Amino acid sequence: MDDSKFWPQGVTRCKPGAFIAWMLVCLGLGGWAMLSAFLCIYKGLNQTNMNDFFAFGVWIVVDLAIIALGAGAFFTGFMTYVLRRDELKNIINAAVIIGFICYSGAILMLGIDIGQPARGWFGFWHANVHSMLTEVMFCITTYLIVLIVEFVPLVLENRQISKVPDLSFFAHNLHRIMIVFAATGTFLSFFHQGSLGGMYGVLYARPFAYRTGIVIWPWTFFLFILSAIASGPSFTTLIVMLTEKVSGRKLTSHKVKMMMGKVSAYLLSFYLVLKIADTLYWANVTLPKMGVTFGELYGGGPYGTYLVWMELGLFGVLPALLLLQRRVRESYGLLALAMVLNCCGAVMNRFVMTIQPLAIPVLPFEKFVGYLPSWQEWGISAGVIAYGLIIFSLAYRYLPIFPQEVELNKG
Amino acid sequence: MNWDRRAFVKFAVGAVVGLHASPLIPKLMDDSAIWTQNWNWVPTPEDGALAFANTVNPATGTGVKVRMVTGRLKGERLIRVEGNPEHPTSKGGVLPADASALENLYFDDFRVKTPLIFNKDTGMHEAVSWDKALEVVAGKLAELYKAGQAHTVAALGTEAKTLDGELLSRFMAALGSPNLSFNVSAADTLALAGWAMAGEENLGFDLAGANYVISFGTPLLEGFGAPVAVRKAFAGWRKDFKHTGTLVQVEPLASVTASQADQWLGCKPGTEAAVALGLCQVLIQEGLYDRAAAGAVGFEDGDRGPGFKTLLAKNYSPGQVSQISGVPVETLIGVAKAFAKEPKAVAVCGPGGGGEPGRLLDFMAVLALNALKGNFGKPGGVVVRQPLGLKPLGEAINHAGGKPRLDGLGSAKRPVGVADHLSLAKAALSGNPYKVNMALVAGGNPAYSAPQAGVVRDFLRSVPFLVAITPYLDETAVMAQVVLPCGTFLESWGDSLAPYGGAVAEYGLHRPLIKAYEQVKSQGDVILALAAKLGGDVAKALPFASAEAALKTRTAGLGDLAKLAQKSYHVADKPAYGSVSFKTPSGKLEFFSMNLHNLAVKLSGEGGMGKVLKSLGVSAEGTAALMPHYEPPAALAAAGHGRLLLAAVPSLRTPKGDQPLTPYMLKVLDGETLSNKDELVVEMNPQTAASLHLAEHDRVKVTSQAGSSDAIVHLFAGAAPGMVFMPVGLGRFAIANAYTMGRGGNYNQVAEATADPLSGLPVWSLTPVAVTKA
Amino acid sequence: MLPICFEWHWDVGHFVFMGLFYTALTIIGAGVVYTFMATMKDLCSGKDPHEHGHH
Amino acid sequence: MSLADRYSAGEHRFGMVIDVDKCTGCGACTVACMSENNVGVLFDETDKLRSITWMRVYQIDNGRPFPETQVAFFPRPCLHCEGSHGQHTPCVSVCPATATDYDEHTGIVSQIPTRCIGCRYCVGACPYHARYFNWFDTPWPSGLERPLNPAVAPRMRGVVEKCTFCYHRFQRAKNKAFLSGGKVEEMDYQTACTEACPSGAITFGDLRNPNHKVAQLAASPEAFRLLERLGTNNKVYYRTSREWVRRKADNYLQDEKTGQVAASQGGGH
Repeated sequence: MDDSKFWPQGVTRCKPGAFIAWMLVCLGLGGWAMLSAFLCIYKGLNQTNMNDFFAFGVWIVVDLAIIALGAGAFFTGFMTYVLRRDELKNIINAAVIIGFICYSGAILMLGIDIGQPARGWFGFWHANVHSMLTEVMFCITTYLIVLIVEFVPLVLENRQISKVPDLSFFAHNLHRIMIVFAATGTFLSFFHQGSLGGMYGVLYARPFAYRTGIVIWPWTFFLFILSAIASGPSFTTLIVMLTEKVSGRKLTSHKVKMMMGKVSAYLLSFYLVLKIADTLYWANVTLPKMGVTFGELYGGGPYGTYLVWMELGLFGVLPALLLLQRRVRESYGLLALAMVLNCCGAVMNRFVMTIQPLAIPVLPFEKFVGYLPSWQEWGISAGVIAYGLIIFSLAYRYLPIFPQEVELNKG
Repeated sequence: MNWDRRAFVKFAVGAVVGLHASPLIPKLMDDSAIWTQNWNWVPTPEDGALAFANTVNPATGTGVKVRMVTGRLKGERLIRVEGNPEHPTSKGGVLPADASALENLYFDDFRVKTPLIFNKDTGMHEAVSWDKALEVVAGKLAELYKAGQAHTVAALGTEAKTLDGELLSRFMAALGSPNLSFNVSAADTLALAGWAMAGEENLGFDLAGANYVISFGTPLLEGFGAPVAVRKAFAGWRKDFKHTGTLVQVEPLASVTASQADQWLGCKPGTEAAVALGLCQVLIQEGLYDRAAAGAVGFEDGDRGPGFKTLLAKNYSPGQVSQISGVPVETLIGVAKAFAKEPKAVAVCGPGGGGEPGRLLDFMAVLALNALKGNFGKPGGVVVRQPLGLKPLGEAINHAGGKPRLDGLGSAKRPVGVADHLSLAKAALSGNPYKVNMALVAGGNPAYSAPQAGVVRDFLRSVPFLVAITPYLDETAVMAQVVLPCGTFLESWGDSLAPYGGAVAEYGLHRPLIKAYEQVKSQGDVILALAAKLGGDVAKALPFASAEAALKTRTAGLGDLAKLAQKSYHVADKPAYGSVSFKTPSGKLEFFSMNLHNLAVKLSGEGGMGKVLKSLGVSAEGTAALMPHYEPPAALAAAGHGRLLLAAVPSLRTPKGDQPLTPYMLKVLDGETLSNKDELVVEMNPQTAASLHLAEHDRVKVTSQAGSSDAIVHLFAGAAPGMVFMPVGLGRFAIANAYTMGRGGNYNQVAEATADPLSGLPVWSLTPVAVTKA
Repeated sequence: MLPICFEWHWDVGHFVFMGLFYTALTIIGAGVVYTFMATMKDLCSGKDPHEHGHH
Repeated sequence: MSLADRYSAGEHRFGMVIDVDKCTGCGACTVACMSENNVGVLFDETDKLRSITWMRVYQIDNGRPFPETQVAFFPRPCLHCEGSHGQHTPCVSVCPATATDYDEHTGIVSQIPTRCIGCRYCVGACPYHARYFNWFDTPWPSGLERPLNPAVAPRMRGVVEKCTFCYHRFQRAKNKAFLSGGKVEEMDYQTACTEACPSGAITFGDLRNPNHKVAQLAASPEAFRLLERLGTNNKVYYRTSREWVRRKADNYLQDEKTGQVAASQGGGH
């Protein structure tokens, strides 16, 4: 079996056997996810360990995390097409695919997470425009359309598909007006990243989540945007680096990666300044008005203050300081490390904002309860990762997503 | 036209545009919206015309309204049990047991729907016709009767004085068996205490009229008399945020009553009577008692020996009582003074937490306190309830006199009191003087609810032929050779009498409101059908065509039965206030009970009275023995040395006695009662637990001489040290259903019953137990 | 989502929210339609699809 | 601020006053509510994190040693919050599908289970845990479907439900009033729990109507609300004369005095 005629022009890929074996591993994870999804839909959400205290569980954490990390797509697109940073064209394709994976994956997950999947469209039809979640639903779906539109020309550029003149023209024409889509996507993405943060910030009866803000937007609205665009480019770069390590081929020049790192560095630093200011204001002004202290909120069970040090220190200030230094960015390994820390920070922030507000009881006479996801919840979460691996592996194998690849691997 | 690529694209674009212009997409969305609401396993209750009917729940004494709906397809069904706002004592309130009564009615898993006969070969009960079932039961009775063994038939009823109880009593008397027992309750003890001190068995406490109430160890707000009526009185003391009544609770647990009380005297277990006597002594030493009480028999010293006043001063000074009970001296003095100062004040005694009848001497101590307060017949005091004027069911035919009772009631062994299941079971198990060949359980579930249920269950299992007349396939019914289905109160004729402690004459009537199961009959009808089948004197003693006809005779003095049944209750307007004419031998109130004294004399002759009283469990000597005094409960002596005292946690969230635990009631239990799906939770003081090296949620085994139960520990600072508190009403193992079966353990299984001094009634409020890590 | 739904109010919230939503949809839709038209035009003009090269 | 002024304009503002010093925690309100609203029973009801109890009775204690221990009960229906400015209920404002709404006429927070998509955002938004998700298909074993109340539809799995102040009773009362040409009187519309309570601990009525008892009682200085400081501005008042009970009803900093702290700006944006 030889699939080399489908490979992008002028590159080599691993043997079909190895690729199939890899796909089987991913499909195995996918099978676990399918079984979990079947149980959750057939038997209901009692298959999870969520309950009325933990109305949101690991799925929402994963959802929020991948949407944050997928923000590389819109922000790289924004920089490439709107700000005209042409060198980023070398990584924009990968960013778009990762974005597509993250957003479509998140929507698939949400389809299982809601108790009545067949009614998912009620959120559009009977939209409550005052809900941050409505905004998220509208923007994510619309942005997914944008991502599909951005993804389609990449698919059409496959060596065999592009032989069909209609499709080739279509892809070319889409590319020509990509700035329109990139700009729309930026607008949509910007808002829903914010709205995801807003979702928690508006919970004014949940002291852990509640934040003051401006007009209708709580501070988390802006913080979520910032942390997403700070970590998104890092994540995109990390995936590219990972692909390089796995395939043993150079895919983008280090300059591109350094640029992504620099973008992350500045955004992360800006984010941290605001986040720390927000945390201080929240702990010293917002909380006391509600009769709650910072210590109480970080005092229960496994949710201690170490979480703050980890989120803001180890996964915040440290990667920011690292990325800000040119020497670090120049080193492949250190850059990767700093980016990993940066992404962990985003994931951790989403975890803390999702699980902890629910874990900390608000009524003084209620008790703290714990939550550990069930295997079905892990299954679906793993499935989304498997889904991402499959899509990205296929895309890497068959689509010309790295313009520099041929040149960098000459000789 | 050429079908080329361009045509195809045009066609595809046209199709997409066309589809969007058509109503297909909105239609599909609409359909899917409707489809998401069609979950065919979610039932759709059928609507129909609404109607209401009054009735009284005999298990709770609550006057209720039943809401019913008449549907076109599924027919008439009852949909709710609500309070009846017109009912004079329950005034629209309900209990969980009332509000979930329809689950007892309708839950198929609970019910016996047809007569059943046990098939030895298959080990299962099989449905048979009424004719067949009655033939088998009557045949067995006739066989024993003919063999001169009628006295070896025992019957276990629920309440003696209801219609069902009367019918059963007449049946057994005419058949010729003296072995009939009923559930015992605090009403029996109060009747005895009233008889001993006031010659009056029909006493009540005017809670609604009082504004200072001291409750001695009673679960006043958790199952006292008709619980709704009691709480309506309580609500009166807290009306519109205004505090018009004071409640003082004496008991060893921070129970609901103790917490809602204005003052809680956390005493040592079993010492409530000592506290009552201590208060008596304070009233006397402070000169705050009713001077009329001084004229009562036995108050002052006399020929027979020292009087009540002297004994109080000698044994129950505040210091001594504080020593006994652990209640501080100042508290005792403060409460006594407040009690004396309040014009409408009453002290109440009542059942223990597990529904036990209470201790006669404790009740007498509380009556003595009321006597010193001088509140007999006064508003907010102890009142004599008006007689109901129920008519007897005709001339009694008694063939039971020939043989001695198994439980020895009426003999020197047990001169006073009433028959109870446990004494019957113990005697029958011993086979002395004869064995029981057949037992008839009517309406109740003694294998679960009787004190020391294990003994009663052993007895019923040992009986060669057991018949259960019951609505439920419960712990008793599963052992029976024949099960005869009778209705719940919603589907049958029956009545209920004034609840314990109530201040007014009260009578409740229930009638069939629905025929939920074709074959189910009123319990009275089953007894009557059995009598008719037997014929002879038994049929003559029960000459009624139906339970309804018997009720008609019984309630002739209360007006037209149909009208009474519609209304469902007869309640006197207000308590019978006014001076009480004591029906004691002396015609006066008696601190020294002449009734008891005469009885003791009769049994022994003057000289040996001390010995007789000793054998009845009274340790006090001289005149004190027949006066209100404090006898430490037997369990206290056995406690200590690593053994704890077991007591019940009363709750209205579990049903009383014979009723099944409904799914709704199970649902309202919190984690301090039942945990981890099916584990019973017992409460202990943290210090006590620590001394046994037990921590929160440890699994333990609570073992007494009577039995044991697994449980998990919950630490509760409000529990008295040295004790362990267990919820009641759980541990059902017979009714096979997914909700209540096997949840928790049965308190009655662990609690050990002892004979109360003088009354001989079983009491099981305190049991020495070992609590060990499981 | 549409003014025919009963929860629709003619208020600022709906104007802003739905306005932006439909604007975005319109832009995306217009972009896609434009691409289709341009493709049709390119096809009709008989250009060589590969002369643009790749990006 | 006077009682009526706490809430936005509207014909009625239905609410409750629960006297904690009267409540004996018997659970009659819970059972009456379940039988009125067709709330089912799961096979394991000890798992209170998934059990549906529109009216839940919380037991609290003062934590003092024997014999100074006291327990008390907080019966907790849905509190029908309004928020600091009209209709800014924590849950209503977040529902994406308008499956829950704040009724401008009655102040009742409605719930439309057939509209609910089951995202549970509202469950997370409610600090009182008054909202319940149907994790399971409610079992109605043979016979137990017979006493279902036709006025309330049983819910399906995967949707959120909660106390509606027996809204169907209000509709019935309105119909009755319409037919007889009168108005809905105080006693025409009472919730199932209010009726059932044997201690009379619950008073229900229109907080806006000064003739209604609930309005008089809610104006008492001893009346307070759960988590009042968060600014949920709800319509279920409690009352106690015991300081420790009142302190358990809200969060306080150590140096703050019970009941003397203003509501924060919460919900004010």
